Amino acid sequence: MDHLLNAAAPVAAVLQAMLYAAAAPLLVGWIRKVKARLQNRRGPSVLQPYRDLRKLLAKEVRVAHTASPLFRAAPYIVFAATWLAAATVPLLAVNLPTAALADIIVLVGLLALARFFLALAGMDVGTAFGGMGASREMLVSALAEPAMLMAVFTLAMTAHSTNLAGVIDFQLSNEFALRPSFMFALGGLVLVALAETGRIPVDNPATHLELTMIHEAMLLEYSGRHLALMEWAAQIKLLLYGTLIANVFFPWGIAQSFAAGALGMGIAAVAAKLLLLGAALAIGETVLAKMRLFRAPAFLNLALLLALLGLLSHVILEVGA
Amino acid sequence: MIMSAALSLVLLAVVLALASSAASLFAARTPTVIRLLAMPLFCLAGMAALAGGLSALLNGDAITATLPLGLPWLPWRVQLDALSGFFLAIIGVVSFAVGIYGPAYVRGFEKGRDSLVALGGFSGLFLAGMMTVVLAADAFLFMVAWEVMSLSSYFLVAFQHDNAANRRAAFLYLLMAHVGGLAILLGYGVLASFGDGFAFDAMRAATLSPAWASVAFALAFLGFGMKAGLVPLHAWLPEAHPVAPSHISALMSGVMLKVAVYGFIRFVFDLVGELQWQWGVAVLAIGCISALFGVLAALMQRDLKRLLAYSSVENLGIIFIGLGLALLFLSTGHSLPGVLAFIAALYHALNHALFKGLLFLGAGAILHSSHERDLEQMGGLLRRMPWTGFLFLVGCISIAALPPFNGFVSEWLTFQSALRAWQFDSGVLRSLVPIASAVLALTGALVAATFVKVYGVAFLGQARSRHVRHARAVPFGMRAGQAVLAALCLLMGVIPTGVIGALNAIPEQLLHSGLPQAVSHNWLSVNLAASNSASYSAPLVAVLLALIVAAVVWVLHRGPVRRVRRCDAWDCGFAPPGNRMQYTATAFAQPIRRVFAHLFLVDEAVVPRNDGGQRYQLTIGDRTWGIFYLPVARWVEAASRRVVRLQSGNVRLYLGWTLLTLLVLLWIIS
Amino acid sequence: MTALLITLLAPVFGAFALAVVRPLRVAGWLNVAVSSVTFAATAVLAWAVAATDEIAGFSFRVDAFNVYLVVLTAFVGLTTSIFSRPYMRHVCETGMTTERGMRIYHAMYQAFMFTMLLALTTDNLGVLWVAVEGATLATVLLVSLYRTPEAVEAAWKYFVLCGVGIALALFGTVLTYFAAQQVIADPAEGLTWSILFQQASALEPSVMGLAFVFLLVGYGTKVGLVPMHQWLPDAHSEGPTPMSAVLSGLLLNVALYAVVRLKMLVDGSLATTASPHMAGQLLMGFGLLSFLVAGLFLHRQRDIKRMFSYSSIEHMGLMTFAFGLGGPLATFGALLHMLVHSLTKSAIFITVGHAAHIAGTQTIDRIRGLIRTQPAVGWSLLLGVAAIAGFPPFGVFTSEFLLLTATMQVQPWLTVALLSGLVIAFAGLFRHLHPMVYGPAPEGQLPVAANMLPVLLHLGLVLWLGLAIPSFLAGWLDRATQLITGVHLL
Amino acid sequence: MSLVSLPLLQQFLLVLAALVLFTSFVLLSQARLVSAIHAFAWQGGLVAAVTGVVAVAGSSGHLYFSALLTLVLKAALIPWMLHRLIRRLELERHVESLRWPAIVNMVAVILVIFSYWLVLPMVQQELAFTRNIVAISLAVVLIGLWMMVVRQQAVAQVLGFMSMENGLFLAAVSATAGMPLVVELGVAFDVLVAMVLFGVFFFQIRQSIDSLDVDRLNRLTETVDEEADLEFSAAPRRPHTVTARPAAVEEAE
Repeated sequence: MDHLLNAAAPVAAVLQAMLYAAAAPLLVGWIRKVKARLQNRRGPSVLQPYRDLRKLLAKEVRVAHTASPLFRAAPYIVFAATWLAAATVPLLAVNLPTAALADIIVLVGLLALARFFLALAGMDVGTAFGGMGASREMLVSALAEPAMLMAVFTLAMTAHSTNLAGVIDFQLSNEFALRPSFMFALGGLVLVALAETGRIPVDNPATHLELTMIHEAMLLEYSGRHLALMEWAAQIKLLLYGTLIANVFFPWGIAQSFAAGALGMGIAAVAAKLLLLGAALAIGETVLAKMRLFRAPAFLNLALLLALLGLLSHVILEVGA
Repeated sequence: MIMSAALSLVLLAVVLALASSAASLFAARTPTVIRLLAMPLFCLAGMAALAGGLSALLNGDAITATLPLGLPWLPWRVQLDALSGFFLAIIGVVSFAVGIYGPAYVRGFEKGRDSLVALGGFSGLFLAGMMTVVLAADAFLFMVAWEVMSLSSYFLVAFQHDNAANRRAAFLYLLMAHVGGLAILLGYGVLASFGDGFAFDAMRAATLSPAWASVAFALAFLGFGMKAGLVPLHAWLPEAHPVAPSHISALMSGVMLKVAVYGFIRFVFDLVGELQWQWGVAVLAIGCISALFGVLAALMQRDLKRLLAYSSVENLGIIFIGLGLALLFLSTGHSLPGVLAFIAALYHALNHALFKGLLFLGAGAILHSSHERDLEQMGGLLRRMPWTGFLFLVGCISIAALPPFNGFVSEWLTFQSALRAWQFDSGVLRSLVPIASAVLALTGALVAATFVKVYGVAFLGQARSRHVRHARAVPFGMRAGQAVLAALCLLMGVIPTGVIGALNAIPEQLLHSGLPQAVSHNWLSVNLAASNSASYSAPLVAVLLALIVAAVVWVLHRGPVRRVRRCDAWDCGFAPPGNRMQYTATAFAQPIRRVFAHLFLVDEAVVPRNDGGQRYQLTIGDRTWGIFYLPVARWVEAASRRVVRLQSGNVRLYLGWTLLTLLVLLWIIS
Repeated sequence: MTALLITLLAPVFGAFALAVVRPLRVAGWLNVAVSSVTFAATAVLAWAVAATDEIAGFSFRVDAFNVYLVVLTAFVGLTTSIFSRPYMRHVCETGMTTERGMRIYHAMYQAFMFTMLLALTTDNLGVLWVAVEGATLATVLLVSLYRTPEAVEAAWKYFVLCGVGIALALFGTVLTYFAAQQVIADPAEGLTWSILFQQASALEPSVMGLAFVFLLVGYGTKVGLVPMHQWLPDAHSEGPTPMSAVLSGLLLNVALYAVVRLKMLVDGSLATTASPHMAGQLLMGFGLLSFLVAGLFLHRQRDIKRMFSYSSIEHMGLMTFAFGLGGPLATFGALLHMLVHSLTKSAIFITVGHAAHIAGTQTIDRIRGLIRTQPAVGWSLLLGVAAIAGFPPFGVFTSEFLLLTATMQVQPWLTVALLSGLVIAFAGLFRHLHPMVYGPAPEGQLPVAANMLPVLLHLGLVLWLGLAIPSFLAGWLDRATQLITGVHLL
Repeated sequence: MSLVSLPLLQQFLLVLAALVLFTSFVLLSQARLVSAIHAFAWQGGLVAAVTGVVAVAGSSGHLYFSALLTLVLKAALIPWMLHRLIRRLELERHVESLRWPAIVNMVAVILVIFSYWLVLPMVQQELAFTRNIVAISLAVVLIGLWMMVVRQQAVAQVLGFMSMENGLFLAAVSATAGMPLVVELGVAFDVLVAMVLFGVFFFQIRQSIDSLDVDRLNRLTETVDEEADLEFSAAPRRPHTVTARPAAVEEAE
């Protein structure tokens, strides 16, 4: 087992990373499909995002005169940071060497790195919309980050570990218990995820209506492979959050060894969870409407409140847990 | 043996600094002496301090010596242990970089009317003072060095004194420094009156009653907090730091504040003795307030150097959050997390010295080449001064606590120690500490926003004024000075294990308990306790990031099209954007300003401009003035207005006073 | 002994000589020469005292307590005479005073020095009184030297207030003599301090208490203790600047010296009564009051010389407080403070004289941009004020450090008052100082011929004392401490 | 000690002391300068007489000398100088009426009582009979000071000062049978010089404010009240100006 682990672990880690990159567009496609159905449209194929990416990669890149080198470097950095962050979230199996690479605080840090360059790229060309998008993105993230960390700390303080693998291990090894703290933390994390991945009601991924966009406003000036990388990174981020919610709160089914069967089981489990989540998100996006920017703080304060409640209920109700 | 060599190195550094200030006395006749002699000496002093401090930090125990100066029964004692060695290293590295940066920068003043003698002389004195504070082993020498540091930095703040605002800033600074100094003096007085004498050893030996210990702690917290610019004692900082010459601002923000931190650590963790958890709560609360208030205030600024100064307030807040956590854990007997928080605070002190120094040097470079401090006038500097732009970006990433740079490591450590809160017995602390960490998280995100604003407005986009459009790259020396710090920012971020291992010597010497070897011996990644509980492998993260970027670039550039065509910006099809259409710094901060408006005295107005257009006027006021400072000033004014009635001018009344005094005294004694 | 005689006779000779010497240039140099002779003599005297613990005889007595004050007096006298030579010439050229006025000035300058040295060296309380009164008489004409209405008014107030005060001091002396007669056979020795000091415990407490009140109010008026201080700013601001320098630097010290000598007697006599520390408590009260009130006065000054005279009041209050506090640490600090304060303050007044010449006025609002016009003057003023405000590495910091920590040990709660006083005074000084030294200079403002040597000497000495106290001085101060408190510090 | 038990000489002494006290009351309330000077001369003479009597009683040598000194200085020389001065200042006709004479005198009486109360412990020691006179002399000193407070005429103030000196002489004589000779001489010399200087100042004051009313010497005072600017109180608020931009104010509806 040991030598197998040593041999198989890096392979599994790389494989999982590749899987992230590969599966990200699929999740987006699935969500769009469900949405279209809910809106009584047939909608594009589930594979449409792949086609878009290929088309963009093949197109010529146009860069504004006023753009600086940073504008062209940013997409690569954003993509790399997001991907690396995703690679540290157990998708199929726990105990991957990537666990030692980074814990959840580092994960947040990497996402912040990506966001930092995204915002800078938005401001680079010097258009009004770019700056607007960057400013709003930073507002949303500033309010989302504490909520996210509070939710995560609730888990960490329960599991005495900030390492995702550690948290999941803790969940699996202890027998199942109904934890109010986890309930609150889950709620908070979901809201944060909606905000961070630019979904309705905070942002609308489909809009190009100037004054309401956040994420898209920063990508306005991009084209070709740069745009492709940015979009791809966004899709990976969505998948990342989905996996986070799915595997950390409902870890059952995830592979604890690198036996082929276990891994296959893991794939099936996570796929099922993600499909459910995606459908839920689609439903939410159809019933909800985007809110004004200055209602977003209230939304995120709710997230923070939930996370805080989770923490306090852990301290008060589950002492010694 | 080696330690005594270290001590002599450090003393040599002090002497060199004094020599540099002495050398610049000749600048009155030959201005070039600053550039050619004083600054190099300054640089050498930094180097010596760095070397001595590092060797003291790396090989353990403390060595003391006695100088032939001071009071007859209280000669000046110096002591070099791991703690002072570490802070000497901080002082040394920043002043080394400043020494490289300086010559080219002061050249700009050679034509000016401000006396270079003052600049060079007091710079050297300033450096010597800071190093002596860190070395002092008795209260008297400590206070002398402390006040020398304050006084010389005051003269540097007042350097360009033609501007009334600078004069007021200098006055405010000196006044508050004086108050702080006196508070510290009293704190030592308390310790000295319990132990016999002013030597630190005697104070360590003393045993205080908890009440008096708390008094001493309060005085020290007041004094050092005032120097460290903790809210609400920060009022002088955003006034004084920006108006000094930029390389001095770098020293003040990067190093002098650390000297205050050193003093606090020395006083509280070393001298007072028994720690009390209430102190921890106080420090933690003040730290949180400072961090949050500082970053919000920074976000609202449009003057680059003011913004950096406020961000210093925020960073000192983070350091004190770490110290507060350390106090909490240590006083409740949890040594491991306590040491962890302590090390986190030290680490952040180092990091802040590096990136804040770097950023101030960058601001100085902008000032040097475009004579502009106002963000609203900048823009597009990245293409005009690419090196400075690149190095400044490094600084921004580091200060925004993004991996794989150094700022992230210290924040990560702080979080980790805060997450040990489940070890507390009291549920109150268990729930308070995570809230502090939430504040820390919010702060981190806001810092990122702040520096996106700074970098995006200053270096990206297009120039917003003519003189910025004609900015040129700065001379090599200035770039080199920044490059040193930038390189260190990356280094400190990539090899955290080594740094932590070195820092571990300090708590082992000071608190007699260190981190278990598990933390430091694994070169690849920082693991606390078990490997799967919390881990961060900085080198791997850095390498992987680089690899992925390289791979993606490689893949994509083998694709069908690799041409890039330049065109006008699209901007949703509007007319090609002009530089007036860009988002300004004020506009960028507007959403967050709306959310946190009630913390400040914000007044916005759209006033008509004389050329018919309209002008959006915004004033950000600091509430602490109205709450803490003005009442005192008014009270003094009123009191003095009453008192001067004594001097009525009528000699008969004067005689009446004499008679009255006489009669009253006679009455009293019989 | 001969050194002592020369010390006392040189100024007398100088006074008579300068009263008749007409040409101004000669008078100026002669003044310097006489002062330097005096200083040399005091140096020899100090050497002798350093060798033998003390010199006594002919009802003179030079011990550790007053020897350093003697040297200080002669030194400040010398440096001030060096400063006053070109300064008074400038004054005379501007026609503010006449050639006759100049003769009075020089003669009275030496007469003043004589009274100071006599008051310090004598062992007889009666002679001490005569000398201090003589100091008033010698300086009062100088205060009104310029004959402006303000000057005359200031002189009148100075004369009347100090005359009254000193008269009360005489009454106290009479009472002391009365008390002495009960214990000392020979009436001729009834006022000899050293003998009284040996017999102190036998002196009748009730009488001595009464006497001390009169002496305190009397000499306290000279020290400038609130509320008898009103003469001080007037006299300082209206007299010629060298006069202000020696008044602040010397006269106040001597008066305080007298108070302390008498306190030693009273303490001895009251030691066995119900309130043994009565004298000390009175001193603390007066000192603290003067300290705080003067600090508040600083905030509302319009005349630069008045401002610094209030700062003198403040520091005298601090020393009085410290002497009242008692204890070796505080006493040592106070003795040191007497030294550094008079050095620094006379240096400041000398600089202020130049500043007033540059601006052509003493009004603070019209003195601007000194550093730009004449950096030497501006920086000296800035550094001098920094020194007087108690910033290291200047010696004032050392003494204030000792005073504060001593207070912390004896009366912790009074330190709060001391701190607030220090801060208030500091703010008061610097808020006026800043616009004067910094900022752009008004156009047409030209540098003046200034001899900064005295200032450099004084500040240099203060700096030296801040960095290290020479062993012989430390020895003297320590023996003086032992004399006053009965306890060695070292 | 009962009065009758005293020898006649000492009873005479007490009478003289009482007269000294009376003269200082006269001085206090005397409106005309010339007669005030006469009263002062009488006081000096009485003090000299007291000194002489004590000398006879105690038969101590140098007291005779100091009695003579007092007589010459206080009874003759100083009054004469004052006369010359006011003649040259044309003040012979000058009349200065007190504001509230009754109150002033009452205060003086209270001062007398107060000083007696102070001196009691000394007196009770039953040492020499002259002790009681100390109370008188202290009263004279205080009344002299009080006179300087209430009289706003420079010459009158000098008279008060001089009568304080008289009180001091009286105290010296009565309490301690005279100070050492050198001190006596020094004091006398100082008083003389002081008188000369006072003379000089009369003319200087007259020259500067052409009057001798000390209440008009009120140039030097701090109470002139103009708003001192609080340099350190001005809160740092930079006006912070950018041109209004749609994007910035957009969402703020």
